Amino acid sequence: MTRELTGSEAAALAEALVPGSVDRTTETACYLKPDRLVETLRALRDDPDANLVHLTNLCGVDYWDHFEVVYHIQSFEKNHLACFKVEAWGRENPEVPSVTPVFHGAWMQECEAYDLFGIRFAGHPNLYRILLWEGYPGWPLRKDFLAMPGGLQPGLGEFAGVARRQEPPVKVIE
Amino acid sequence: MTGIIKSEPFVINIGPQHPSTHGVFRIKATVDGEKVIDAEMVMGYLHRSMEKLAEERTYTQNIPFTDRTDYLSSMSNNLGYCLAVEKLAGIEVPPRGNAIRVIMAELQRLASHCMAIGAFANDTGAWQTPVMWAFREREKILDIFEVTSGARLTCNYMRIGGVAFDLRPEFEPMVRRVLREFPPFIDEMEGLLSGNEIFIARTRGVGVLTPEMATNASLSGPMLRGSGIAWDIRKADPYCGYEQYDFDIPIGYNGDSYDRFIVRLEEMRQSLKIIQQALDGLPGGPFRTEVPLALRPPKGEAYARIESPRGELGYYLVSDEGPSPYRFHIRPPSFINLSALKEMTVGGTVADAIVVLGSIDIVVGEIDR
Amino acid sequence: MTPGIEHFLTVGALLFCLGLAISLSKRNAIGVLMGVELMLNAVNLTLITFSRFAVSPNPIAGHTFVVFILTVAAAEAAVALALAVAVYRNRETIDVDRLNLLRS
Amino acid sequence: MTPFLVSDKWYDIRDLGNLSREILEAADRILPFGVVYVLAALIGFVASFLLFVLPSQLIVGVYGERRIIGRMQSRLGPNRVGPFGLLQPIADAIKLIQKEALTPTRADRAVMYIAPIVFVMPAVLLWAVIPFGENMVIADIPVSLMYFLAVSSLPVIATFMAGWSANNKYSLFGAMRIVSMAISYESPLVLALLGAVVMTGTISLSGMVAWADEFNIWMVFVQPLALVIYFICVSAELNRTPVDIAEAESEIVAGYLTEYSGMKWGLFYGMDIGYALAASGFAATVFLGGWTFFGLEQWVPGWLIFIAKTHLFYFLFIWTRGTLPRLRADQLMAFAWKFLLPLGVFNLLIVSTERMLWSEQDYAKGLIYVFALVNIVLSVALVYAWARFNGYRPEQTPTRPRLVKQAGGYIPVGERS
Amino acid sequence: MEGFGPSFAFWVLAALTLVAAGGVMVSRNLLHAVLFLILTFIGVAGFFVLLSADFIAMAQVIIYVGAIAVLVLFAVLLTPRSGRDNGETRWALPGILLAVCLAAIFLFVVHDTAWNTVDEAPAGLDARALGTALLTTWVVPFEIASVLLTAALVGAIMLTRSPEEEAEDALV
Repeated sequence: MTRELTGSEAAALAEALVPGSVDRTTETACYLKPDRLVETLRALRDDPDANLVHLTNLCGVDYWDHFEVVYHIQSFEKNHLACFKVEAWGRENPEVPSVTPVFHGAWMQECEAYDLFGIRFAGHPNLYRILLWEGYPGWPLRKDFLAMPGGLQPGLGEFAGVARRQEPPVKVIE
Repeated sequence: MTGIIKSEPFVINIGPQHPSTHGVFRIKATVDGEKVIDAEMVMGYLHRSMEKLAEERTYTQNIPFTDRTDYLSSMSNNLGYCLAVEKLAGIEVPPRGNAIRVIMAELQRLASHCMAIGAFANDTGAWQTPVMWAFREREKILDIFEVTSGARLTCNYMRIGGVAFDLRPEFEPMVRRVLREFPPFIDEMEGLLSGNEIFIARTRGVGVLTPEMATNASLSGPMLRGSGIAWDIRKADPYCGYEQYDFDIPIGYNGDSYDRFIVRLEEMRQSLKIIQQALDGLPGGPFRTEVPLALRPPKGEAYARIESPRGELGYYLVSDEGPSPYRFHIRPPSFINLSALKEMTVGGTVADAIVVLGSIDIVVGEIDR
Repeated sequence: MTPGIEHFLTVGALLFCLGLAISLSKRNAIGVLMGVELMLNAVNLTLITFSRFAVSPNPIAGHTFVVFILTVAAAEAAVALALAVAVYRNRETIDVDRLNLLRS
Repeated sequence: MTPFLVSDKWYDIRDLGNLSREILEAADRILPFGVVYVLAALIGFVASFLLFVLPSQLIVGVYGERRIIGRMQSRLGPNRVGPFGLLQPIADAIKLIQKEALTPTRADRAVMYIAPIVFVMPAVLLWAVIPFGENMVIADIPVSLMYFLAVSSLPVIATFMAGWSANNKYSLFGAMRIVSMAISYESPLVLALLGAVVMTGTISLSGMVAWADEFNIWMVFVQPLALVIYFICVSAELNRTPVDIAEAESEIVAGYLTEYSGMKWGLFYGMDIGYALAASGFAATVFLGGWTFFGLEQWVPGWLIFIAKTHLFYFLFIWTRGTLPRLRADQLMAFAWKFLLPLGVFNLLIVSTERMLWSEQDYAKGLIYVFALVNIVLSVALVYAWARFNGYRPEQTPTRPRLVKQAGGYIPVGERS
Repeated sequence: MEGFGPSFAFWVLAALTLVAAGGVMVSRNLLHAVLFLILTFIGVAGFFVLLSADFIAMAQVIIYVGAIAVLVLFAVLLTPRSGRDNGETRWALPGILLAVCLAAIFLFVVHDTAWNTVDEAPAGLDARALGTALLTTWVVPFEIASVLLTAALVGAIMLTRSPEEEAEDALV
């Protein structure tokens, strides 16, 4: 059974390797400081005790006032899974460092997070909109996507529960 | 042919309309003669923004979406999603439900690997014969799905807390038939392809992934096991009671396309073993825990993963105590398995690139979601 | 009009002169080679014509010559095309006007 | 050979050659000079069309190709149009004629238009020299083997024209591949046939059939290796599936056919079968004794035996097509130069030596059977030895993965889990 | 060479061969020129058949169409698009003039000579006689030709090696 590290366990691992890297912890996750992120993850990957070598999952979450990027990293030999998070504040130009130099497999997932959330990953070798086309208006997975300029696509209004259609013209019965 | 003269490299679009991209997927390959010197992936032709749509629906309503991501293994996708919701809401599944889930997931693995192996053989140029044989066997499994869930491809069978319906009386003989008829088929495929000199020449040493590379590129499933890493979520992080069943993890030697192929073939044998055990020890009792239709899980997050036929299929859910997930993220195995595509194809020929793509076993519905 | 030796020789001569004109006037090295091949063909035609029409104790000699010419033509084509490819690799052109390696 | 029942008269319909010869000879007495050539051409054309092109399209095109392959792939194959689906090719042809034959904007229109025509002509011309029966050969020229080789080198040009003119990158790939294939596979093919020529001492196909009849042995028993080389080379030149890299549909879409549609495509497709049949007929003549069958031809019309042998050989093409994957282009080149060419040279050396011994023994009839036995053994030994010499070790490839019980990290090869 | 058939064949072949050779001269596109060249080769092979040289005709098709033309096509493909035009040099006019003068001389010679000819094709022009001649009377040139072919093979391989391959060989 894979041991899912609690936030404090993960924080202890990270603190032991890179002091001062942990921002805060929750029950399930450990928040890292963005400026120490790459360094910390590299140390955790290379350390034989932590051995967090496999970046399983990387995704963004929109919390209205800030974005979180979630990293699920696991170890094959120790068979444990840790959840790290990084916060990016600001809706205009949220930016977190890219972990692609540490985990090659992150590049596509970071592209996806950039494509759908608009989170910029500093240091990514080739950040482009991987699923949508270049010049797509807005960032679809943001919570305010439908209110964005050009964000409302035909047909999406009904899904959001907001009828944006014109009222049908009243037919005059003679 | 190449290297004789200073030839001008030119870009060749493999896809989106190409017989071997298994859907609308495109590789922009820069080739020098027949040698690939750069490969860039273009995807998103099938993007439906499922993660956004799921945020507008209740937890139960989202199950059909998961069918449509990886349409070749809808049962596994249902299962992964339901596990994530159950983890988030703390719901226990009765033993019969778990056993049915295991049988279904393994049958789905058989069906999906049939497709993967057949299509892979087609990519190496075996003109339709292996894929037809594989389809013949896959039909039997799809028939079982049809009897059980009413649908063949997008089954929508798993429910939060169990499965949708109990098994029908026809189910067991049909599965027994599969158990009886699959081993000869796998042996047949082995005779047709595994020992075939041309097949070996085409796939041995093509698209080699070292274990370090495979780990660092976040690969999973047969891609990882082909490189010699013994990692299977069913063993490492058992769900649905997989710890009760006796099976082995097949792992490859060099991490080339051939190893991925034989790993898939062996996984089918192991799946049959699991189905046999699960069917023999199928417990009675309820098949589902009753959960409210408008489920409101407590505030929090959950990441649950299963071993889908293509690799680690994870669902990351965030709940804000609302009736629909606040964040619904799929970790699609075939999308992430593509992250090493460039490294595997560059340096080989165009024909090798096709073989590598076939050995990854992509499903475009899952890549684009 | 029944074709005799003159007719065949005329065709051979015209073919030869066309080949000559091509090999003298073309800018592309491959074009020049094609002219040379045409000339060789014309010579073959003439030899076979003589072998068929001429009064000779040993008419097969003409055929033998043609076999040798075929051999030489094949060897020549292989080497010439290899040269063209090699020259293109080194000089980025096979324009015979600009192949002035010895001059400059 | 004295026929048992068959007299040499024109009314004996078992040998259609007699009939046509009688007609032509009668016509030559009546008609002015030259008209009889036109008549002969007409008869030849009609006969070849009726006997081969039509049945080949109907029976082989559907039953040989699609039904057998369907059977191999555990499906039915065409069975709807006409009795047993026999009219399927006609339905296909009608469909193809109705379809628009597209030409890309920047294609080389003239060349693209001519290419299918150039492709079809040699397929018909090839049949001119193949003896269907005792007197049933349209043009019994003394160098018919050379003629066959010469004509069969023409479709390469046509496929190249098709691939190059379409101005499509995939087509260009196909053209490039077919040109390099033609260069590589022509020489082992000729070497393999040279063995047969040396043994029989003739380059006439009728002469080869006569040789097989005289010594009561087929060339395939004397030179099994040559037949194998011929089969591989001819598959490569005809783009049959194990080596169909020029139109490899999983790699380069359809190769040189990518931009073709409608009946222009149909001509290529149909004539693929025509070429395969012609190659099979050639192999049946050179290696399988043509229209003779150890005396059976005295009871059964020779052309039936010939057609049976042709289709037997053609079945080999279908079989390989239904079972084998495709090699890569560079592997195919390496195979031709490293494997087939040396084996062809060895085969030629062996055959030449035997021929010398044989001529010293004054062509004793029994000796050829000894040679056959020796050659069968030698061929197997030669292939085995040459493969070993080239570093081929089949037992070094494990075909089953390793099995481990416990999940964990990387397990190096050789380590027990 | 009596009768309608041979003379008809002659005129058709002559027209075909000369028109195709002219096509090689005038076509702008190098690929078209090669295709015309192939047509010329086939026409010449037809002449050989007409002159009862069957073996030579077949050898002509096999070697010229099957090998040399394919090689030329291959070389054309290996040169990039810019190298595929078939234009003339500035020496075109003198070259053509020279060819025309030569043609005039040839034609004069051909038609002003009293050729001592036979009407019937001489016996012994078949492949067997050719082979016997090659391996008895002409055996030394035959061997030299084989050496020449080997030398050409080796030379062509050496010429087209890429710099990397040369570097590899230098290490050995």
